[in-house]
Amino acid sequence: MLYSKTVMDHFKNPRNVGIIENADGIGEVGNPLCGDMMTIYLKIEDQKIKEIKFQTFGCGSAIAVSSILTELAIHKTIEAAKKITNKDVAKALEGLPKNKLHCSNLGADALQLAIKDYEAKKSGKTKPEPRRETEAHIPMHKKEGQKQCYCPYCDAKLSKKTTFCKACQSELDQEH
Amino acid sequence: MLYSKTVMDHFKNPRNVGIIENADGIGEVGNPLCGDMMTIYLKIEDQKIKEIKFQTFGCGSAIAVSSILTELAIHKTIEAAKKITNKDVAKALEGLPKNKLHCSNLGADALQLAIKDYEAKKSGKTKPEPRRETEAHIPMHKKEGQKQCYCPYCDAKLSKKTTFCKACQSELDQEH
Amino acid sequence: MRNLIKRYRSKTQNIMKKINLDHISVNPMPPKVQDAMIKAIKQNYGNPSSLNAGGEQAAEVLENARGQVAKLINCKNNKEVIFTSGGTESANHAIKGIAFANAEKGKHIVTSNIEHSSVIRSIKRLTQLGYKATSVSVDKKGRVNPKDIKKALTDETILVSVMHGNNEIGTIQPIEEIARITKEKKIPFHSDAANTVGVIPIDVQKLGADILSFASNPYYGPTGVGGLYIRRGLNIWPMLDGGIQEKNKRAGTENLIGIIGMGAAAKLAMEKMDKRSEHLKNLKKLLISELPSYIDEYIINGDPENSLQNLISVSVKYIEGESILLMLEDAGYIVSTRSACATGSLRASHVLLSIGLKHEDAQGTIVITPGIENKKEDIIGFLKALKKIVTTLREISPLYK
Amino acid sequence: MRNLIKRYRSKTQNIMKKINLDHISVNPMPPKVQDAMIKAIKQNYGNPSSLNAGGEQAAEVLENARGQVAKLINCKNNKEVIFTSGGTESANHAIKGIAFANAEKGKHIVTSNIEHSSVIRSIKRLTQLGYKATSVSVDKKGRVNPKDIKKALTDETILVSVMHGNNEIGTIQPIEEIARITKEKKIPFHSDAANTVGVIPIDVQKLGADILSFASNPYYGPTGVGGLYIRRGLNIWPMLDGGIQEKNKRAGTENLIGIIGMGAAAKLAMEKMDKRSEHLKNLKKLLISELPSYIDEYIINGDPENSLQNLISVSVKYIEGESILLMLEDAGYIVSTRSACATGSLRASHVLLSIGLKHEDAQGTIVITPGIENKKEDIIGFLKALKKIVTTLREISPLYK
Ligand SMILES: Cc1ncc(COP(=O)(O)O)c(C=O)c1O
Ligand SMILES: Cc1ncc(COP(=O)(O)O)c(C=O)c1O
Ligand code: FES
Ligand code: FES
Repeated sequence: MLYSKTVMDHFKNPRNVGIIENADGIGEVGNPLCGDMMTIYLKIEDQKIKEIKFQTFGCGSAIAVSSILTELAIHKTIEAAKKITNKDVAKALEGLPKNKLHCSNLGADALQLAIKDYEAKKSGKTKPEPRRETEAHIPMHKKEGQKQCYCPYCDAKLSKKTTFCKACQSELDQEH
Repeated sequence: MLYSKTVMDHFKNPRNVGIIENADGIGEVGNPLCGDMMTIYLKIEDQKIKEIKFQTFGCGSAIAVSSILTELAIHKTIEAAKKITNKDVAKALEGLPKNKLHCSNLGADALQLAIKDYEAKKSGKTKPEPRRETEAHIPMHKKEGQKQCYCPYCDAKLSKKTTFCKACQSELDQEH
Repeated sequence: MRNLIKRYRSKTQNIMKKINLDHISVNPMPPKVQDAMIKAIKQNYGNPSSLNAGGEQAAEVLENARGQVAKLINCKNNKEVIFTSGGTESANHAIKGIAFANAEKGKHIVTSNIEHSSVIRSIKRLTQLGYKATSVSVDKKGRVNPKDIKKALTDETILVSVMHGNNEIGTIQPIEEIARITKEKKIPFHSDAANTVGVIPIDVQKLGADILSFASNPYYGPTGVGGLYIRRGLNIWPMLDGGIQEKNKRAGTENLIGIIGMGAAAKLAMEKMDKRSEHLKNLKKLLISELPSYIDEYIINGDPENSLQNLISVSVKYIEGESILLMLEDAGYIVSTRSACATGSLRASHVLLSIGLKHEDAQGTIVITPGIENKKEDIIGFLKALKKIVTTLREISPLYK
Repeated sequence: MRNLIKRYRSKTQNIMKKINLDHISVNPMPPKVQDAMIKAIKQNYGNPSSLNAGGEQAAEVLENARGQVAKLINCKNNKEVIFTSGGTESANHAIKGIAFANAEKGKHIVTSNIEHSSVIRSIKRLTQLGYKATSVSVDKKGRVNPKDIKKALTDETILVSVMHGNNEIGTIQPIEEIARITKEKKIPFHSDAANTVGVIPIDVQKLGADILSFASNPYYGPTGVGGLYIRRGLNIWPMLDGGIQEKNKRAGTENLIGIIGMGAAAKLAMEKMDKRSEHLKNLKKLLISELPSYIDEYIINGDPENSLQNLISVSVKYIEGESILLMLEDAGYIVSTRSACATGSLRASHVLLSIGLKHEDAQGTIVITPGIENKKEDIIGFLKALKKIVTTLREISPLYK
């Protein structure tokens, strides 16, 4: 799989790597299957993201996603940062390979969790559970409005409820 | 399939081609499956083959078999000619490809039939029926003493009674 | 066996000097195809599935070849084309893949009497696994009547397989009409197009078959490489399970060198199709119109209207094909024969019997397949040689006069 | 997908200058193999099945290649070797062919947890057709215990399939001991020897498996060509039905150019096996002995005693394989990884999980497969690059300290 120049740039020279001690918000996501783990640390001032850092265990794309995410988020207001989606991340990276798109969800999810953590802390609530299963793994064939599902691996027609493609023998319970 | 020099010589310059008018013995054999047809004409004098001619519709090997057969038989006594087998024919031709060995049976059979025809005529009996099914087509796996049969096409183990190789899907009722 | 027998053909005999009129057995690769393959060999490409730069480059040339092949059949979506190890694998894959994938719906297959052995024996194989098959007959020209296909369909039918251009008599089948029927009944339709893809213009949209099997050699690519057009969404299992190559439809590290050759040949075939066609049509016309001046008592098999331009099947009465073939080779001309004697099995050709040929006539059948490098002189020279040989062999034959 | 993304790698970047330590993905063909194939291309051989002189010549080179391959596995009867389109076809053919042919006897298959996907998915495919499979586990070194195979056998067992050399961790299985068991029980035994044939000395008599699948590329032949050793009399169906090529065991016009390459590579592998082995063993020893001087906290996977000499699997803790691989490539070194992230499926390697690796550790696995052209400097250079990269990535990792 091939990455864009931007992905490679952020992968090789990741911005904002590290930990913020006494962070105002921490978001931690992980996918037990592929093994990605990402932690986002926030420092908030005046409802704005003053500082953001990350630590990532994962593929080149996951690292690049983390890095660009921090650049997208920094200096934004909380409200603006809440609107950052996986699509924004992927777009900022000039695209991601299809089977790597979920790495962008990971980044967006981690950021949103960190913001929630900040808001929870502020309002005295308990910190949200780290999420181990991200939206990346909601089967795509559950998409609304889609009439006919095709196997993402081999293009065979699928019934909506199946979790196994009998043609190419792929499990469909994840990432498709 | 490749023929020996001798086969090609006899195929290209067949000896004793033709018909003997008022022959003393005529032997005609044919195989309805591969379509070979061979007719042997004999002129007998003093219990010896004075003249022998053939006509053949068939492959290169069938023509060469006919030709060499006439050379093997000519001038022989009836008793000696009766002993000419398919093996003698194949040997005289310096070998035949495995799937062409049955063409040599054809020649030997035609000669024997012609001799029988001569003997029958002499003793006033009716002429034997032309044979349409030659010994070539007795399945080889019926050979005595052979413990395990293998498919002649694909080497799979066969039970003795089968007429179909389930492995390579070949019919075994003929020429094997 | 070959080693056991003293060779008739001396090693010094130059086989290159023979006139090849047997292109159906193998087409020689033109320089452009050779060069593409030689370049590929020297390049030592990476593995298209690898994540590194060498793999990327390999994937690129692989996809380039796929595009060239897709174009040849006017397929707009390159993903609908996969590479295989030849026409045989393609046909096996199509037939068995559809049969297995649709077993729940039924186990009945409809085919024709004149298919290639890769189709016949794939279907025969399935009958060993509980499938049933109906084989429709053809007319004297070797054409399937689409109405017969329609009649043969049952509620259990899960596959129709009818070839495009026949390899023994050249007859081209009414695929479009059959496709109209199968589409209406929603039954997958496979056509073995090994003899037409790259040879005559093909448009998979117009043709209408759901799955098309083909090979690279018929259009002057390497042997042992083929392709399958699989319409998107077709319910089919792979033949080869394993890695995720070919979009999960055909596992195994790719024969990249062969595929590059197939792609180059496809490109060339696109460019030259009209010119090649015209040339071959002329040679065929010449042969057929001149034949009566050289021999008598023969049959030209197939359909004069719907026929491959590069194949002429002639049954010469009273003599046998292998003999003709051997004598022709001796005279410097290579053809092939459909005589039973020449095959291992000694059975008469099912195609020739299907079009109603008598057994003896089937035995005398030679198949002449001129190629793009043949000239008019080759045809005339062939006819002259044939004339002599027919006379000689008829003299030996008990069937003649 | 590849086309949609702007390429990071500039076209001018010379990929040849990179040090290739990923020979498991594809081995480059040495000049002698290349030359044999180029010669074959220029020759435009006939069809080995044709009755003419061109066909005879083609059949001769085909049989010559078969002899070369048979010799490589010390098979005395060339007819026991057939050519296929690669390791995947060979494994599919072996497994499905035996399963179908012996269905009347039973439908149970015994295999191991660490097989290649071509074996796993062939067996999985059969389970869709009513077959049952038992997969035995391996020890921490990745070895199958023959006793476990014995225990798994039932009266219904019609096939045992255990690979020879593993492609992820290099462990070599006790095939001879397993063969003793299957022979006693008269159960056909298939071994996927794609990584060992041509790489280490193989004697099919001694090894004892009834059917052996292999490919040409692992011993520096072309990709997309493979072979099957089928012991005489083994009850097996072909995969590809059709013509009578390969002694009726594998239909389809032969990929003669590829086969000639495979033969040439086999000849070369025979001649050079000792030299190659020694060289690769030295490189492996160097890498393993030097590794601790460069990085810490890693696991070397596999069995130190029974292992492929050309494969080293290292799991680097706290970091992920694809990242390592990308950075290594940037530093000029090509390796492969078994991290889930790098594969389409995002599943952790079944082999690494089978030997008891934790998920995070499996994620950090790189597979280093030196080739005959690598030098000691390549290994040292790789280690230096690795050291830097491990430090960088661990800095980013939330798992490290
Ligand atoms: C009609 C037809 N189908 C299939 C094939 C098989 O192709 P291949 O020999 O490339 O496997 C052929 C080859 O002669 C053919 O003529
Ligand atoms: C153990 C094993 N078996 C089978 C194969 C499949 O071989 P091919 O890719 O040639 O089809 C491979 C290839 O990587 C392998 O390593
Ligand atoms: S005459 Fe038919 S095979 Fe010899
Ligand atoms: S981090 Fe696992 S695929 Fe991206």
